Amino acid sequence: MGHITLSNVTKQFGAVEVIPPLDLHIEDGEFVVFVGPSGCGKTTLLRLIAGLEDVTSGSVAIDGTDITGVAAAQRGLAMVFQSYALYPHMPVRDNIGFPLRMAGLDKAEIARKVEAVAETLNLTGHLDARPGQMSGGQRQRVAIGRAIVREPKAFLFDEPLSNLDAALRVNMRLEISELHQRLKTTAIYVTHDQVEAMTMATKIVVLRSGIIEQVGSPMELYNQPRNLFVAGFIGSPKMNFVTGETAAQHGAATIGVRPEHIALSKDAGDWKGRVGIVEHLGSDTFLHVTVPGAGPLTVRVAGEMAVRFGDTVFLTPDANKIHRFDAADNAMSRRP
Amino acid sequence: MLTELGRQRASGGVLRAALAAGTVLAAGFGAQDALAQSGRLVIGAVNNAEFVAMRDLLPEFNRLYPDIEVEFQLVPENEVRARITTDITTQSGIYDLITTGPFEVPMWGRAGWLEPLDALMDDPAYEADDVFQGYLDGLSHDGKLYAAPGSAQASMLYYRADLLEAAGLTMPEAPTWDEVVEIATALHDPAAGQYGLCLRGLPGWGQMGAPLGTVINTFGGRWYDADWNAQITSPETSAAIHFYVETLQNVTPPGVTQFGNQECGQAITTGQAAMLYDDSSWAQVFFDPETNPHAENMAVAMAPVAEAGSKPSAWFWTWAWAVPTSANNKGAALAFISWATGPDYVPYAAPLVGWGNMPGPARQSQYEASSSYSEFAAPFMAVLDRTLATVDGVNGTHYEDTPYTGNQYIQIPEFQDLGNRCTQEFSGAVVGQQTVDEAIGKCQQYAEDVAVNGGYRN
Amino acid sequence: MAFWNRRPAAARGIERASRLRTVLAWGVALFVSFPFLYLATSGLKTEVEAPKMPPAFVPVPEFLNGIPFTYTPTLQNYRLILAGDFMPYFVNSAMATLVSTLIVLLLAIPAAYALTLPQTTSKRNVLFFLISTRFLPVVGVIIPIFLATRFVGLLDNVLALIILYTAMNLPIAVWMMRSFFQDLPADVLDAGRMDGAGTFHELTLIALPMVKNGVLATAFLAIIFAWNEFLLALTLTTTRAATVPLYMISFMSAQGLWYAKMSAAGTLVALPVVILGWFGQKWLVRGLSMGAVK
Amino acid sequence: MKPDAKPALFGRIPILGRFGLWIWRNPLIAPALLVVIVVTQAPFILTVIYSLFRWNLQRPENTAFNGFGNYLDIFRDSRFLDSVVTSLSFTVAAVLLSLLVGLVYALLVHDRFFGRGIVRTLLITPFLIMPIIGALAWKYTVLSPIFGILNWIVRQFGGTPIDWIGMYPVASVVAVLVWRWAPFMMIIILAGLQALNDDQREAARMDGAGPWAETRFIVLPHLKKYLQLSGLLGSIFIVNEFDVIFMLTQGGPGTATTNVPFLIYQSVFYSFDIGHAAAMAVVIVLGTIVVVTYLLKLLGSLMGDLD
Repeated sequence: MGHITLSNVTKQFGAVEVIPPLDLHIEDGEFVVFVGPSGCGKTTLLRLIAGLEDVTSGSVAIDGTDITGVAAAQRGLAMVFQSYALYPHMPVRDNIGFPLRMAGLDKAEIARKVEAVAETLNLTGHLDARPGQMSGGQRQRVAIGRAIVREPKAFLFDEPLSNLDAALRVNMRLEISELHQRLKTTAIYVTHDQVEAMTMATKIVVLRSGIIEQVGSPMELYNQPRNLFVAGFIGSPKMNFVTGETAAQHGAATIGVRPEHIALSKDAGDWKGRVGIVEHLGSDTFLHVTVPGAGPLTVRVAGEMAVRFGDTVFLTPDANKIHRFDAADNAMSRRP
Repeated sequence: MLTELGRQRASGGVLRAALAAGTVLAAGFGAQDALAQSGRLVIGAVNNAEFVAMRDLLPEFNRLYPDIEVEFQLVPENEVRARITTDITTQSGIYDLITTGPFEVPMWGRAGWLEPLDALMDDPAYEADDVFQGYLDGLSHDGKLYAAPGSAQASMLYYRADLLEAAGLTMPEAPTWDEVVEIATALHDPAAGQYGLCLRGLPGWGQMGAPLGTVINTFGGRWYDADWNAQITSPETSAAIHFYVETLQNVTPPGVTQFGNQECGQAITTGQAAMLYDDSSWAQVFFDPETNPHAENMAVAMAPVAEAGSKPSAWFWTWAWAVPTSANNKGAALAFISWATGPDYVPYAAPLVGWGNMPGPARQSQYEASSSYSEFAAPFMAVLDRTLATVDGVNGTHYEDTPYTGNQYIQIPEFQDLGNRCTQEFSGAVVGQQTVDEAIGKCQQYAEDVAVNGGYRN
Repeated sequence: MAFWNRRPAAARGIERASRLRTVLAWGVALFVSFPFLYLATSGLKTEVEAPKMPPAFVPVPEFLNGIPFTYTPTLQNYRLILAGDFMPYFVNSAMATLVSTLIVLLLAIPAAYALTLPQTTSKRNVLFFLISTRFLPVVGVIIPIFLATRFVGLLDNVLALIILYTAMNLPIAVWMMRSFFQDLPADVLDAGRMDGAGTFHELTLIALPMVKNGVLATAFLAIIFAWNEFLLALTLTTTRAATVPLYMISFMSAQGLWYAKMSAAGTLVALPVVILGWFGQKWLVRGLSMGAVK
Repeated sequence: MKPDAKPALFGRIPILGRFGLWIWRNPLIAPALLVVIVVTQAPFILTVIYSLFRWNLQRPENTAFNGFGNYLDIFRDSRFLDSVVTSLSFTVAAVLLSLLVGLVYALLVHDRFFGRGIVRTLLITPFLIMPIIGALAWKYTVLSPIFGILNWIVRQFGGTPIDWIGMYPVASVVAVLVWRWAPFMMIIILAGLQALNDDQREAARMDGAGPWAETRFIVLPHLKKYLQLSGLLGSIFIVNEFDVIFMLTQGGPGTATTNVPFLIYQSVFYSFDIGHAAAMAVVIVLGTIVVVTYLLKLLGSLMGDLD
C-alpha cells in the first residue's frame, strides 16, 4: 500500500548542497520519524518526498513506481503542516473536503466522506466554523482530517505538534499514534523533539547536515547508537561524554554513559564529585555533578534524593552500559 | 422659416456639387462619403464667448440639419492651437471643422491641409459680398479662400469716459502711446483696486504677441530685415519692447502675466481697469448693459500709435472656420460653416443670446441687423470703420521692408514657436525674472536660430 | 533627571499625544486642506458671492445671513454643471478608469502570483523591468504614442486610454499584488498543492480569497492614478472620449462668470477619488512604496 | 542569489537576453509583460529614432535625417539647460521640503489623539486630488491677486495685493508641489513609524530619554530606510511633474518654471518640433535611469531576497 524508496537523492539550493546523495527505504505501514537538529535537512527531505521540492538528482519511488517528476498532488500522499495550513476563508467542511473536490469527486460523496472523517476526529459540531474560530488542537485535528480524508498512501507530518502547548502536545501525540494503529497507513513524521521520535516511531531516521546518521527502531538507537552524534541526540537527559584519561582507561577516545546508567552513593564509587545544581522532578532527580578529570556529569536517580548543592558524592557507571567511541566519533564494540 | 430652411439647403447643395469636384481631384475622397450632410461632426474651437454661445444654439442647427450630430469642443486659445495644429499637420482627422486664423490659413492652404472654400463664396445664398474683403484676403492663398471669417476683430482702445472725466482728462480720437500711458498713470490707484490699463501679459504669440506686435510696428520696429537678419535688438524694436514691458509693470493689474484676452475683458467688466487695448469683439460686450455694468460710460479710441502723425496701427484677426483635408465629414462641416457664418446667424442668434455673444462683425449686415444694435454700436463703429479703412492688417503696417508678410505676426510656421518663446521671455522681464535687455537678447538669439534653421538665411 | 517624571502626560503611554500636539495637528490639517475645502465651499456659492472678500467659509441657512464669514449655500452650480455637458466627460473618465483597472487586475494578479512561485526564475529582472517603466516620463513618449494611436485609429477613443492606463498601472499593481501574495503563509499554498490544486486552482481557490484586501487596495490605487491622469487624456481625446481633465482645462482662462462654477466642477471631479482615498488610506502605503514597506 | 542578479533597466530589452525565453512561455506573466513592453518600450524606441531626424510637423517637406544634430542643438540651447536646472532645483527643493513636512505630519499624527482619523484624512487629501484641480485651487483660491485668500490677508494688514505666481513663481510651484507630495512622504514614514517596536520606545523612556532624545536616537535612525525610499520615489515623480506646472504657471513667467517635461510638451505641442522634443526626451530618460538604478538597488535591499 505505501512503501517509499529514495535512491541517491540529492538536493541543492543554488550552490548549497542541502542533501548529499542519500538512500532510504520506508516499509509499508511504518511510522518513520525524521529527527535531527534544526537545519539538518529533515524538512527538506520530507518536502522532496511530498513533491513540494524537486530533487536535484536521484529518484523517489512509491510502491516501486518512480514518481520523481510527478506533481505533489499526483503522488497520493497527504501532508500535515506545522502551521496546520488550513484555508482561512473556508469553513472546516470545505477545508476537509478540498482535496476531494480537487480530485473531482461529486458533492454527495465529498459530503459523506467529510462527515465520516469529522466523526472520527470529533469535529462534527465544528464543520461550519472557520479555522480562525477554533483552538490550536481543533485546528490540528482539521489538518489531520484533511489528510486522512483522501486515504493517502502515506501521511507526511511536518513538526505538527510544535505549535501546541505542552499538555496538548502529549494528547495529540497519543491521538496520532492511535490513528496510525488504526489506519496502518505509512507515516513519515518530522520532528526535532527526540521524545516524540522515541514515543511514536516504529523507525527513526537521525539526520545531520543532510546525512543519515542512523536508521533503526527507537530501542536500537537508544542501545546501540552508531556514533557520538546519535548517542548524544537520543535520550533525555543527554548522554554524558567523558574524554581524556578516563576514556583512555576504557580504550576509547570518548566514552558515553547515560545519566540513568550511573549509580550514586554518598560513600564510595568510581568517581568522586561535587554536586552542583539539583533538579527535583518528583519521579526522578537530576543531579549535575562535577567530577575532576571527567568533567560535568548528569546523573538520574529514581525518586527523591536528599542531596544538596556542594555535597560530595561518588558515582559508579554501569560497566555494561558504557558506550565507547573512537577518535572519529564512531561507536566501538562493547567492551568484551 | 421655410424660406430660411430652403436657402440653407440650397446653399449646401451648390457647395456640395462644387466641392465634390475639387475634393475628388485633390484628395481622392469619394464624393458621396465626403459630403453627406449627416453623421458626426467634430468641431474644435477656441473658447471665446461667441463660440460658447454658438454651441448653446446647436438645437437650432440641428433643426436645420437633424442628421448631423455635432460634437463641439471648446478649449483655451493656446491649447486649441496646439491641438488643432497637431491634428492638421499629422493629418489625423480628429476634427472636421476648426477655428483658425489668418496666420495659419495661408500656410496650411499652401500645404494642402485645408479644403478650398471658394464654392462657398460663389453660392448666392451665402451673400459673400456682405463679408469685409480685408478679412477674406487674409484667409486666402494664391487666390483661393481656405477659411470663412467667423469672428473678426481689429484692435482698439477702450476706456472709461467717466473715470477720465472725473480726473479731468480727455482722450484723443487717435491717441499716442505716451498719451495713453499718461492717462493710465493718472488713473492708476492699486490701493483702491483701480488699475490704469489692461494689456495682455499672458505669453503666447496670439496673446501678448498681438498687442506687442502692433507696438513694435508703430515704433518702427520689425522682426527681420530684408535679408532675414533678426532685428529684435534694433533700436526701434528694442524701444517698443521696453515700452511694452514697462507699461505692463507700471499701470496694469497685479498678475498681469496671467492676463490674456479673456482676463483683460473681465478687468473692464468688473471695473478694475480704466482702459483696455484689445480687440474689437469686446465692444459688443462692453457696450451692452446686460454684460457690462459700466456700459454707458464706455468709449473707444483708435489703437494708439508711436507719435502723432504716425500711420495708424492695429492688428487684424479673424477666427475663421476651416475644413481640414483630413476631415471625415466635410459635408457636415460645410453645412455648419454656412450656418455659422451665413447672413442669417446673427439676426437669429442675437435676440436669443445677446449682442455680447455675437461674433465680431465680419459682415457689413451685422451692423445693420437691428436698430437697437446700430444704436449701441454707433460709438465704436466709427472707430472700427476708420481702423478697417486705414490699416492694412494683412500685409502689415511696418515702416521698413520686411521679407515676410503678416502684421502682428510673421507668416512663417516657426513664428508660432518664436512668438511664444519671445513673449515668454518678455513676461519674465515683466515680473523681474530678468532684465528687459536680457529678454530681448534671448529673443534675438531665437530669431536668428529660426532664420538659419528654417532655411530662410544661409 | 528623567524627563517623563515631570511630565505625567507623556508617561501615561506612547499612544497618547499631548494636548498641544493635538491642537497643532488639527491646525496643520485644516491649513493643508484649505485650498480644497475652500474650493468645495465656493462651489456652493452664487457667482456673485464666490469671488467676494472677506471670504465666506461657512454655509449657513438663510435666516442666519449676515454673520461674518458665512453665506447661504446653493446647489445651482451643480445643477448647471450636471444639466450641461459634464456628464459625458464624467462617464468617459469612469469608463477609462474602471475598465483599465479591471484589466490591470486580470493581468497583474496572475503575473504577481507567478512572481512568488518558487519555480519562477528571473523574478528580480521581471519586477525591476516592470517598475522601471513606471518611472519613464510620459512626455518622453507622447509623440510616438500619439502617432501610434492615430495609426491604429484610436484617437478620441476611450479604448486608447484604457490600454494606456492599463500599461501605466500594471507595474505598480504587480508589485503590490506580489507583496500581498508573498505574505501568504507558504504552508497553506503547499497544502493546496498537496491537496491537488493546480496553479489555476491554487490561485483562484486558495491564494486570491486570502488577499481580498490586497486586490481592493490595488484596484484602489489604480483607480486613483487613472482618474487623475492628465497628459494622455489631453493629448489623445477630443470630444467623444474626452475625460474630466479636459472639462477642467476650459477653466484655465477666465470665462464670463466662472469662479463658482469652476469650484463646483473641481469639487465634483476631485470628490470620487478623495472619498475613495478617505476610506482606503491604509492601503495607500503598500501601493505607493511598491510593496517595499508593509 | 545568482551572481548576475543585477537590477534590470528598461534599456535592456527582454526579448534579447537576460530574461530568457522561458518568460514568454509563462502564461501567467507573459500577457502583463507584453502589454507593458508594447505600450512603453516600443514608443521609446520610436522616440530614439525620431530624435535622429530633423522633423517639424508644420514643415513636413523639411524632414531629413539629422544624426546627432538635435542633441547638439539642445545642448547649445540655453532653454534646455535652464530647464534641466529648473527641474533639478524643483526636485531638490520640493523633495527635501516634502520630506521634512511629511516627517512633521507623520510625527504629529502617529500617536493617538482626538480626531486622528479625520486629521490624517485631511492631510492626505492633497495627494488624492487630481493634480490639475489642486493647482487650479491654489491658483484661484490662494495665490490669485484678485480672488486669492492670501492677498485678502495681506490687505487686512494694509499691504497691497501681490502677484504671487508672477513675483515668486518658483516658490509658488514648490509650495504646491510640497503641498501635494508631503502627504505621500507622510504615508510612507507613517508606515515606518508603525513598524517601529513600541517596546523600543518604551525602553528608551525607561532609560531616561525625553521626547527629543527618543525621536533623535530611536525614531529617526529607524526611519532612515523609509526616508530614503520616500525621497527617492518622490524624486522620480517630482522630476517628471507636468500637471501642476501646466495648470499653475504654464512654465512662466519667462521660463522661470519651465522644467524639462514642460519644455518637451511645449516643443511638441507649441513648436511641433518633434526632432528636438524627442532628443530632449531621450536625454531626460537617460538621466532618469541613473536615479532609477539607485532606486532599484535600494528597493532590492528593502525587498530582501528575490529569486
